[in-house]
Amino acid sequence: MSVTAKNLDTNEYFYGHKACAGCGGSLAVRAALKVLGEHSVAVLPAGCMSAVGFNFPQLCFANNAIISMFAGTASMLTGVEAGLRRRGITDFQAVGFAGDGGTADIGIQALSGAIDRGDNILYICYDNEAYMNTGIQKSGLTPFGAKTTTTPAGANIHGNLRPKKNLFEIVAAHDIPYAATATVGYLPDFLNKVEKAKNIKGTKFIHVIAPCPTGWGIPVSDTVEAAREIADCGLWYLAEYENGEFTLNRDPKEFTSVEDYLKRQARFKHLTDEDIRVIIESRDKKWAHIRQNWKTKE
Amino acid sequence: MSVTAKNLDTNEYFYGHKACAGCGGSLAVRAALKVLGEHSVAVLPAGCMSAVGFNFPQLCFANNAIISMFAGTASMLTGVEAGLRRRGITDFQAVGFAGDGGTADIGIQALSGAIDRGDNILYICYDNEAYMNTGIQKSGLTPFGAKTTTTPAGANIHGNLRPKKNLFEIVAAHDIPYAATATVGYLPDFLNKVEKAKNIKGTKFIHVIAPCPTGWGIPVSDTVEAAREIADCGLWYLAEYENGEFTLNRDPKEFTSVEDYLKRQARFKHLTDEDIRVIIESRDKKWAHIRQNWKTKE
Amino acid sequence: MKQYLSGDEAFAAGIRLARPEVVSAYPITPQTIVVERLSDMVEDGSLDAEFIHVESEHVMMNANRSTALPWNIYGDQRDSLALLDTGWIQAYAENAQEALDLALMSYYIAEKKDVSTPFMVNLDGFILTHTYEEVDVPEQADADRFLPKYETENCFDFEHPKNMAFSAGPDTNYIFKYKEHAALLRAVPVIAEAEEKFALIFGRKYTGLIDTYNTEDADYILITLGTIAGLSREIADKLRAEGKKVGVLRIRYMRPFPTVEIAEAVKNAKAVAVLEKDISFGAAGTVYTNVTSALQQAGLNIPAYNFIGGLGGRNISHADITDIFEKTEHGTERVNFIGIEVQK
Amino acid sequence: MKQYLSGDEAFAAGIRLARPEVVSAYPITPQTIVVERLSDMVEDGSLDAEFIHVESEHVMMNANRSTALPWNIYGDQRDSLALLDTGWIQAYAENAQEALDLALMSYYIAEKKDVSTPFMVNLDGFILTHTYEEVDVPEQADADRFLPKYETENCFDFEHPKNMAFSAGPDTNYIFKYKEHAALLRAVPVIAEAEEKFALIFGRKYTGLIDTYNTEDADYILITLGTIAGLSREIADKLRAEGKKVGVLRIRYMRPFPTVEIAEAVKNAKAVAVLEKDISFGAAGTVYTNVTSALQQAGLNIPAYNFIGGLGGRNISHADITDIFEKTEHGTERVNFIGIEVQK
Amino acid sequence: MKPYIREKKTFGFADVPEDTCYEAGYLVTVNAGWRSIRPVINSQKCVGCSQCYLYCPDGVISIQNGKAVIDYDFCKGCGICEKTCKIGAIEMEAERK
Amino acid sequence: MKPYIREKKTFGFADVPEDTCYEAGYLVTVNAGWRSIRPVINSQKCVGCSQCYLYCPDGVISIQNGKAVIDYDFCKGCGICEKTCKIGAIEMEAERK
Amino acid sequence: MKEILWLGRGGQGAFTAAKLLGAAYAAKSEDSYSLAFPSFGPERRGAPVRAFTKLDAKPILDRSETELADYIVILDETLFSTGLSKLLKPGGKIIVNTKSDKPEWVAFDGDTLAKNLRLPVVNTVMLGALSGVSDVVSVSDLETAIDGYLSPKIREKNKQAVAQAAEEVRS
Amino acid sequence: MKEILWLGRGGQGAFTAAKLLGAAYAAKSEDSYSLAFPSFGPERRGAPVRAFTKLDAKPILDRSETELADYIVILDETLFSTGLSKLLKPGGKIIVNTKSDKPEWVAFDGDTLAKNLRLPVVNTVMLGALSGVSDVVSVSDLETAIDGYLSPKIREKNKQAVAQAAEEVRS
Ligand SMILES: Cc1ncc(C[n+]2csc(CCOP(=O)(O)OP(=O)(O)O)c2C)c(N)n1
Ligand SMILES: Cc1ncc(C[n+]2csc(CCOP(=O)(O)OP(=O)(O)O)c2C)c(N)n1
Ligand code: SF4
Ligand code: SF4
Ligand code: SF4
Ligand code: SF4
Ligand code: SF4
Ligand code: SF4
Ligand SMILES: [Mg+2]
Ligand SMILES: [Mg+2]
Repeated sequence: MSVTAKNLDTNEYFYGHKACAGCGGSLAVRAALKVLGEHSVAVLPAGCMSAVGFNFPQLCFANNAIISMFAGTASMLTGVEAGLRRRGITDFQAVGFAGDGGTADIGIQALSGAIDRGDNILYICYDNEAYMNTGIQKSGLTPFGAKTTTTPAGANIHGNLRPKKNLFEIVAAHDIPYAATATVGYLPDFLNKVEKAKNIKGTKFIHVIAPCPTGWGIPVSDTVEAAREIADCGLWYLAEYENGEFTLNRDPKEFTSVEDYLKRQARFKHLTDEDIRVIIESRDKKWAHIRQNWKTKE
Repeated sequence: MSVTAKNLDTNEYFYGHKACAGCGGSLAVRAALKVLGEHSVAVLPAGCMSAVGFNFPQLCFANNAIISMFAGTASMLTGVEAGLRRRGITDFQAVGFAGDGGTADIGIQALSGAIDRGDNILYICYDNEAYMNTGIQKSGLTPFGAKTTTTPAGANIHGNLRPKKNLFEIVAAHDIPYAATATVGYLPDFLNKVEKAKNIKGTKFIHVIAPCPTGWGIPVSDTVEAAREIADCGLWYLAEYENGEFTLNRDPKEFTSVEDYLKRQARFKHLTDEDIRVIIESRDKKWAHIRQNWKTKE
Repeated sequence: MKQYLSGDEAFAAGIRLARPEVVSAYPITPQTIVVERLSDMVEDGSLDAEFIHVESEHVMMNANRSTALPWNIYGDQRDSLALLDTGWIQAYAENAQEALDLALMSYYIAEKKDVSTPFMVNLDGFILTHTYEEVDVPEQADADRFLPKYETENCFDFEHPKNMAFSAGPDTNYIFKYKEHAALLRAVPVIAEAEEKFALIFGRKYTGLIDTYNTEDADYILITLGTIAGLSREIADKLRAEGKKVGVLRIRYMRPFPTVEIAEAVKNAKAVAVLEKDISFGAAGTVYTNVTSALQQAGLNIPAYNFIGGLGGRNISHADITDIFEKTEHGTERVNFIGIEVQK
Repeated sequence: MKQYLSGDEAFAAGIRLARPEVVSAYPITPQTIVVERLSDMVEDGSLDAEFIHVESEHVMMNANRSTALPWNIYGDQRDSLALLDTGWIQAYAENAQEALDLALMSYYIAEKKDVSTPFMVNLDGFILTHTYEEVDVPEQADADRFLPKYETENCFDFEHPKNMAFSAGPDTNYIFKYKEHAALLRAVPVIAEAEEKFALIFGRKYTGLIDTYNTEDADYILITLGTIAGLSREIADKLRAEGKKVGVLRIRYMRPFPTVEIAEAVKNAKAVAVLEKDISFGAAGTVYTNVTSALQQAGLNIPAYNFIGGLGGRNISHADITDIFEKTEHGTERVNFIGIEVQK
Repeated sequence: MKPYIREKKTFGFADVPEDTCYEAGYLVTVNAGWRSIRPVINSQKCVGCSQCYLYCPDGVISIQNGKAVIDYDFCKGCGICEKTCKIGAIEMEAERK
Repeated sequence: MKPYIREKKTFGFADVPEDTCYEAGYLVTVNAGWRSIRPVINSQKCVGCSQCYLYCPDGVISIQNGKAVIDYDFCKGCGICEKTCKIGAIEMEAERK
Repeated sequence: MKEILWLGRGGQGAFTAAKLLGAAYAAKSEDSYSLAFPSFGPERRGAPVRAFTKLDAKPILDRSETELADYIVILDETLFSTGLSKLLKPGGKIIVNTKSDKPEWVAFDGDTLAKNLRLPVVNTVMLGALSGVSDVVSVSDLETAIDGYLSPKIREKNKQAVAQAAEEVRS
Repeated sequence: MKEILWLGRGGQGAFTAAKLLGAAYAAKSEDSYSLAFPSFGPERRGAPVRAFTKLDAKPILDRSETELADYIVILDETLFSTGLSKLLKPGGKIIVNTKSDKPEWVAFDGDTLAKNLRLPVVNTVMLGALSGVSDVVSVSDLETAIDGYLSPKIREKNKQAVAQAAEEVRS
């Protein structure tokens, strides 16, 4: 049975936190925990979600939860899983919630090691496309063109000059049992992927787009919309990797306007028509590759 | 013009080192430097090659060379490249020589970061399939079944239980400008890949099999043979990734015996027929995938 | 030119004036702003340098000007004091002006051939890094006059290739280590030289490894480091006004350590207090350990009390400092945690 | 049972007796052998534990017995001494037997509810880790009698879920830090308690934070730690035979630091020497700094000299130690590098 | 069950645990002060479709008796719920003292 | 150019550099003592095909006047060259004092 | 020493106001010193935040948070609470952005002025109001600070905001 | 104290011989102590290596490398050099695995015996030779040590090697 708003656990496991109003990351964490429930142990490295949720004595997780070293989300998950299993406990899921920086940059080694070991853990990367907790610096998942405080936009540098890292495919190349992409704009899709992952033994990875109104420069009420638009305009894709195969979950006939998506975010305000052309081209190249090589869900 | 034994630089750049007699890793480093020449800066992390080549006052590199932190080969390369470029020097190649442990485990994060930045560096992983410098411990590139000091073979544990990490494909998934596999058993192939990499701007990666007689349990005179056999029996493949495409360089009509390959190495002595069957199966699965998805060089 | 800057920004301004060639940056609060300002400068062209976005912290070794000076800025002083043994010069700034000036001077000192030792400038987290005040920012031309062009032979060279960062066995290793130690000690005269030249060009005078305030005739001397020295002097003034002979000694450099200088400055005191934002668990504060060791070496067995405060960014108040002077006069435990009395 | 083991192997044997539940291992010379032996034990079933092959070093926190005891083994002592401030209990073994015994006792001490502090056992690299000698390996039944079952509330719990490793602001942070410090200090009586129980069950007696040898009436006392203490005692015996009143004090624990114990033991000496394989560049050896601080706190201004030796694995010879006693009697520089005379 | 506001709000020496390990879901402050606008549910219109509940980042909406209900102690006033409610059953109003 | 044996072999206080930076390719010891067997080239047979030169891990073979020549100071006697020489121009002999 | 406490929500620019005030005061003469700093906490955008400005004729050595303020400036009426008066020195004033007059505060309708000037936030408006209510800083010093520290595009509007607010509040 | 210096090539088992000797001696009685350790260097398999055994009737506190040995045992003739005599105590002996007699050494043809016993290395053979030449350890103590520390499969052969070598060398 698939997970819906109606049959979801009504308990809240991430509550009273100090995230910005409208924070997409907190929505991702909250939603995933409603699927994983009280028998999950959450591991959070340095980043916004641990910063806003763990300020003693304001402790915002209702389930077991712990902060890990910034680089060590996956290795902490390994340790938690092994430790509890040794104590005879088996009906639980160790789940990590790490940001894009904590996953694609400083945490990728530990993640790679955990997949290599085949540890039975679920790793969720909430991607707000920059180091937000320290004030919006470029990460490996910051998209081309985005302005951050370390990729300023001006006469000499034009925002971030590097493309977003292919994290999903890098993880898949490890031949992981299950990997998926998602966005908080389409929560039922995300929730069902979390549910699916929960039931698979071995290492599981979900990469979920989670807009940050503060870092993206959008109104706090627009988080969910932006999270939908990024998939609708083709700058993100919903996919899974399982049994050695990629599946595209959603193949839009037509994309909505990339320009519209970009221009309503302050971080992209400076982009020229030429920049946008480059972005559209690389989107089209990506989708050509996807459509040629990946299965499409009927 | 392709590189051959005849037109190779006759200088030696890695000489007088204290590697074991017949060390495949030292052959890889020596050979690559004969292509890259005196205008290269070599960066070596902790591992056998730095341990045997840099014992003051016995300094065995004829070119500029430096030891990096174990985890930081790629970031040191980035620094070397940026630093020299700032000093107005451009006709050089910063080249890293890191072991399998230093690459697939502890160094993968820095490597991933360098590819992400697109730094103009060449990273060569000499793969002897274990942490050799510390005395043969399992790494992410230790193949299934191999006995190491941390994956003992006995009644309870049967050597290494995990498959070899797909390092080449993980690197390729970063959409790196150039990546290749090679073996010191077929040096002309390796040398020409180094030559090709040298002429490409951006991040380049070569994964070269370099048998370790000490760790593999073979006579010191058999290094080159073992390095040929691993490719001949299909447990290794010679391939390239360029412009977003994989190319298989060598598609043997028939494989030589996997069993023969394994059984002459002490690290595989304990394998049962069943183990060997599993290994052959996974080889065949891999090759099926390769033949279906990769181009084959005519 | 006067500017209204935070400690981080002042420090970044100092870095710019030193014209580093490669800037490599990984964000961590509360020093992130330094990195951000430097990337702004690279973007707007006011700093001509390579900007490298690293994916994690690294010890980077580049053969150029950026070598000498990674920086370090923390909320309390536990992190930097835990690094005392690593062979870095360690300076502690009291305010944004000093942060900027140390940034500039650190290049002079660290790059001096005799010294060639990495330099760490420490700014108290938030109360210095994030607090704005007026700072005199030197002109680039003056900075260039102050800072000689960096020359080193310890770099890659295609005419005369080098092997670097090699290992050395027991037969020579201890000589390398001794030379590292000796180079750090040689920083002492170089610091004096840098400060003299700095005063000549910029008019601001610094006082070497320590900075004393009314210590000459003081019976009770408070030894501390970083921003809290300011408030300490204010309280000391008040107590002087009440007839108490008290003084303040601010440690500016923890390495090379002012072993002789401190002993000389406090030799006539009746008791000293060491106030620090640090604790070496299971012993005492590290500054206290170093200071008392210096006193022992000088044969001074006057009572010395340790006050641990400001951990985790906790405020140290007027009353706290007054209390420290009080306790130092009348005697107390060896190691005291400010704000924790009950369980003694 | 007597076995011929190296320090690493003896230590691994001690770990096995403590029945850890998770072993996580990353190789680094010279401790690799510990990891290898433990994997052999897991393989052959003599150790029932999870063996995790990590891809890099991590600070791992598992909610079970493996928590308390990562280990640390180095060629000289610079690395461990640089970690003095990190809140770990630090013990230094003199020989393989003590390495094994400390492995076992460390679980007792670290897991004691009052203490709950990680424990680091330090073995001198190679000359202890790789040197074979006869060791008495306890029976498992005796080890079980010695070591209580580990109980803790600080673990995940699905009935009463926990949040762990959270952050704490200025208002409570310093209390956490104070409690960490206090827990380390509480290790002192627990160490005594562990040693008493150990002696009862295994017959081997240990002496707490320090181990003194002929110090009672000694004029000159050599203070040191680790394996070199053995040779020092041998030389001390020789000098005693020649009529010199000398003694040796071996520091067994650097944290909690024996501030009082050391001062008490040397209070009647005319001078002391501190011999260590460590240098805090730009100051002195860290053990020396800690020891002299302890003397200062006790009001002892007897001369104390620092001897730095064994850096990078260099040998410390008979002659070196004889020379140290000689120099301590007649006076020398405060900080001396063994084997480097010229450039003083 | 979810994290909830506790009685004990300030932590003195004795209250602070020995280790960084404490009861999950212990709250001492609300987030009501964050709002300058507040969402108001029009119960007449609300059909209990749960969309606002699903997408609220702070999880402060629940469906009670078929209608959406907001926990104003923790609502931050982001307005996502308003945009999510397709039938316009939520309106944002200025927060006033 | 390649690393070569230097005159100065022991390094006293003054010889040790201030930093870990030194002349590249500075050698003070040979590896001849490693051999218990040694490769011997049969110049009659050798056709100078360079295969042994290519595959020697220690790089101690060079082709001089069309024939392979071995630097016995650094040859470790691994025997790879013998196996590489397709025409059997290299033989391994026992190393004797 | 004069101490000003600023209350706003993250994003409303309270700290920028604190900084501009500090910069304006410090630039006045050789003998004017100031510090400006925010309160530090984990809360994010939207949360109530505080900022501080300290002004004095001699270097300010006490960097700790203000315990008793001369002025409390509140950028958003909903942040007012009666307990605030405990943070006020005798004779100190609370200046609130509000349309409603109350005995506890000096009311100033910053929202309306900001709206008229098309300013997205009220920080400089309330800074002007402070200048008008108090003698801590003059409008012209504030204008110089705005020239120095705000980006060219928004300088004029903000200078206007300061000037108009100072005048309005006095009338 | 008796000190034995072992010379071999990496892979020839010099250190194993050193260890077996140490273990055999230490097990003798309560009052027999020993240390065994290799020399530590970066060289790899094939390189000349040294190992040390120290034997005494009281605990051995000096862990440093032997400077003057009672016996030097050389597993491979090519490793002999005349300079070695400087490392020998007066009256000390050098025992060499060789077919050729020379005045500088006690010759023992370990290779042939090892070959006969189908042993891949000569370490235990030379250990037996040492036992035969000296009085540092008895054959039966060595046999006990072999039982304790070599794997069952190779015990018998190595015990034979020790015994035969001891006998041969004496004859
Ligand atoms: C080892 C280490 N380096 C740097 C930091 C500083 N730091 C804390 S959070 C953070 C950014 C996290 O970014 P991301 O993972 O994308 O999460 P987000 O803050 O965006 O939620 C950084 C750099 C740290 N805590 N630890
Ligand atoms: C940070 C760090 N951790 C561990 C080590 C210990 N270490 C040195 S070399 C090495 C093994 C290297 O293995 P690999 O990269 O495969 O190279 P190889 O030795 O096989 O040539 C290890 C674990 C180290 N030097 N630094
Ligand atoms: S800064 Fe962004 S990611 Fe962080 S709490 Fe605010 S909205 Fe969420
Ligand atoms: S152990 Fe292996 S990799 Fe290392 S030097 Fe010897 S042969 Fe080469
Ligand atoms: S989205 Fe609208 S209709 Fe649906 S439950 Fe919420 S308020 Fe009611
Ligand atoms: S305004 Fe935001 S926080 Fe409040 S109920 Fe709506 S979605 Fe939730
Ligand atoms: S391989 Fe044989 S034939 Fe060819 S060069 Fe070498 S020795 Fe001569
Ligand atoms: S034996 Fe080995 S080292 Fe010597 S020449 Fe032949 S290949 Fe080279
Ligand atoms: Mg992020
Ligand atoms: Mg390896």
